[in-house]
Amino acid sequence: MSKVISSLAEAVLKVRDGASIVVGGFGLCGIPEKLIMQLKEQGTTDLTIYSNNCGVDEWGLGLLLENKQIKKMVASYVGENKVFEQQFLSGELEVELCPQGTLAERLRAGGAGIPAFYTATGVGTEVAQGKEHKEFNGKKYIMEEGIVADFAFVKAWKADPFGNLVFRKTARNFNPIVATAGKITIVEVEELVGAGELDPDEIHTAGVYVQHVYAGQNYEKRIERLTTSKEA
Amino acid sequence: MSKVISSLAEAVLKVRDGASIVVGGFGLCGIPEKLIMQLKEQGTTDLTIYSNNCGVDEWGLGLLLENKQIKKMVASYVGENKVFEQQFLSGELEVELCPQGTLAERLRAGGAGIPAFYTATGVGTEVAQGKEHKEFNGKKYIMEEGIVADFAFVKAWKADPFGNLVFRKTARNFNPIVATAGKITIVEVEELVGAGELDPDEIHTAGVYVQHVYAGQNYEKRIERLTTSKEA
Amino acid sequence: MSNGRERILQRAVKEIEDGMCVNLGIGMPTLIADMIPDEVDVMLQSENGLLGIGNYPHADHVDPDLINAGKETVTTKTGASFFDSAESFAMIRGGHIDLAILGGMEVSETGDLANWMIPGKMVKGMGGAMDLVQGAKRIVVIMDHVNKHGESKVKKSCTLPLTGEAVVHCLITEMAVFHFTDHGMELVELQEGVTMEELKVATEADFIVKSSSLNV
Amino acid sequence: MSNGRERILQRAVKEIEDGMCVNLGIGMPTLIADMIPDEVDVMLQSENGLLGIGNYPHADHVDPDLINAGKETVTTKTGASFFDSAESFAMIRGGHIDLAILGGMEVSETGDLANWMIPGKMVKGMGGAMDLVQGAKRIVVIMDHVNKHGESKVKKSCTLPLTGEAVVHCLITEMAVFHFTDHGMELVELQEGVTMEELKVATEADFIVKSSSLNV
Repeated sequence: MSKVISSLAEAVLKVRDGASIVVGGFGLCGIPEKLIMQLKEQGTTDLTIYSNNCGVDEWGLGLLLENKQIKKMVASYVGENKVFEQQFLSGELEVELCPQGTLAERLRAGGAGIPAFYTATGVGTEVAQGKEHKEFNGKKYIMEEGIVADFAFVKAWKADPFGNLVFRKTARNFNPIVATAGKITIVEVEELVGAGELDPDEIHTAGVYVQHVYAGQNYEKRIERLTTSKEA
Repeated sequence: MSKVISSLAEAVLKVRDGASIVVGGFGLCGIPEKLIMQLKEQGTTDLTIYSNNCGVDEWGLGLLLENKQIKKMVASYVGENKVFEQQFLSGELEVELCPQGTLAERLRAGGAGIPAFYTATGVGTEVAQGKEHKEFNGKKYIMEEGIVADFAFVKAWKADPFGNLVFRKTARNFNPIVATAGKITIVEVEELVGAGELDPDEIHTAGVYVQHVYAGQNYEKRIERLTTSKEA
Repeated sequence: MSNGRERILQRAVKEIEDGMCVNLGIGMPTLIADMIPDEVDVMLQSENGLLGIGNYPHADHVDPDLINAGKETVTTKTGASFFDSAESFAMIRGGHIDLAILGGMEVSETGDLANWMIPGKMVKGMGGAMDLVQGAKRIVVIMDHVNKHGESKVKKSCTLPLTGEAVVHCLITEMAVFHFTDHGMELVELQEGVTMEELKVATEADFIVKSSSLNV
Repeated sequence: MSNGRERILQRAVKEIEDGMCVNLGIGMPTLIADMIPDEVDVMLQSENGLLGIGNYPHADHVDPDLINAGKETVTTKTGASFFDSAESFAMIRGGHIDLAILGGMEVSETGDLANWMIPGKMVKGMGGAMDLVQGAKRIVVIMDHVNKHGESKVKKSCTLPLTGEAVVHCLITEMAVFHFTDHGMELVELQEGVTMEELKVATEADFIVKSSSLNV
């Protein structure tokens, strides 16, 4: 019952033109860098991507932008990318901006079988336009819908052969909820451990959500804003 | 900034007649036994309790039933308790049965600022009566509302002085979501550890949800259905 | 165990395939766990927050913090994980559990299930049953074909309060196995020694017989 | 740092009380972290999944897996915890964060905030700002009182697209501090050396002055 695959090529081959993909990561932290590169190599186009950000020029999801593989991007913040700006202004790229908490909750809802929920986030703003409004206890809320995509691309720190996952520090971010929101969830990890090596109490994502696990090597983990202090 | 209290009396004293309390535990597993006993001793009445079960005769929430402290019970399964049956049939006790997953999600929603969500659970059953129905992708759903209570009673395994919590095995159950759904959350634990002793990646509940932490002693942890096997 | 019950369980265990995540309901379905062949590798889910239920513990290894949804003490198998109740039902309601096998009081020919409440009797509650029938990918119900008065529990429409509407995919009784399709309720197997005549007498519901699929 | 900016930050840090959980927005608010006195013990939240942000790391201890919401490398302080983004915003949207200090482009006299988008310029996105203004218990906005053309950013009503409607509790500029109450926008402090006349000229919004609460 092992979910381990020795190459990403076969798993990513299932992603066809026009597919939707939810992608983990925040900025460049905890992004599935090998999966993105494999998808770039494969050249699949007309993709709809749900991810908090869209990488930077020449790294992360920016690679797919540059390669003109993305048709529509749903994200909360996309300010780090010149290619993005060009494609957006030229109308090549469709963009849906979604508040970060709403995006996170929509992914969690999709994975949990909840078609829609109410939130105060966005009330009275452009985000609320065309959305159903409802009052609870005298306060206004809008309805937001769950997200389920064809595929989920996830980066974890460790996995076992059952697909149980452990994340590391803030590289966790969107990854655990993204893992629940894909019909097929492909996970890349830094370390593959043996069956029984993860304490059942410390597992962040249960293997039930995961279809394929791949052990990547030589992670680049680029840093967007290196900020240091002279004090220790 | 330590949240540790040396006795439960003062914290539980804030619970007044008519208060609502969300209580962790599944059956008798992972119930806040010290908090329940303190509340029994205090004798507070007219309580509305949200908990998956209502204990058994003479243990857990059954103690509060016996003492006639509970006015209304919201639970998914209450089949283990004769006192419950008597009070329910006599009309002394108001009961709202809620599917287990809906109860869990309502608690999570309440803690997460979500006033309501849609679920397929209960559609076409008594549970759906009087609830708003809505279709998504051709499937029927009903609207369920989030729960926020005056107090949350939680049992964890370990806590640090910041109120960060770690749970053990299936004693986790409703406890982490209950912790988010109380305006004042009081936690009892088996082991209090020093600041910095919990790995930030292994914490199940962040201290932000917790107001008071108490280290209990001599946990009884009664077993409802002792089931053993001769094979090892 | 009665002969009929044994027959139901033996048939039900065949629904479990290698690699599945399965939720077994409280009561009779829980007994299936011990019957799963060693070569069929499955993860059993317990809605109180465990994926990967193991055997019952040896008396020396009982842990009050480790129970199943029936509140019985259990163990974990290799690869198990614990999670909270919201996550457990996210898993169930989000369609991530391949199969749930549940007990039934009545099943209707349209796949309605009643299994939680008998009017006039003390209500115990639906627990996680209403969530499971809506969430798991496949719902198999196992129950006796008739009640103790000899009345059919396989009904035209349920008389007891429902657990879910049109949710059953497969019904297994000591007499037969039915699938619920867009065309209606379909007989797919007669249990050994049961005749079509006997089945028709014992079944209130209308059902289709596709002889091609039936090993009579 | 300009004198005005310094004044804003010095005043903003006073909003932070011992024991609070606080979210500091990207940009100017992030600078407040370093100004919190040692005796004020707070937990800083970062919406990418960290409660308990520490100092910036020494160059030898940079960890690409440990960043704040501004994507800067950081460290953790004792008592920190990590969680996923849904949990992070459950914390924010569920009202569990005591205080959020955010930058602003415009604030209206009814407490509307615009801080994410300038029409005609490239849209970058709202990130977590719309969630924070609706979720945190108290919203403090810090911004320059006027823009580079000398026009008031404290408006009768916002001209830029809103981040939230009637969400601001407190506005701190280099000229003054305002609270937003049921009675309207109330001046509670003039910054040192600013006269009421100067403030009125620089402020498009109507505001109330309760002399009793004002240290002029």
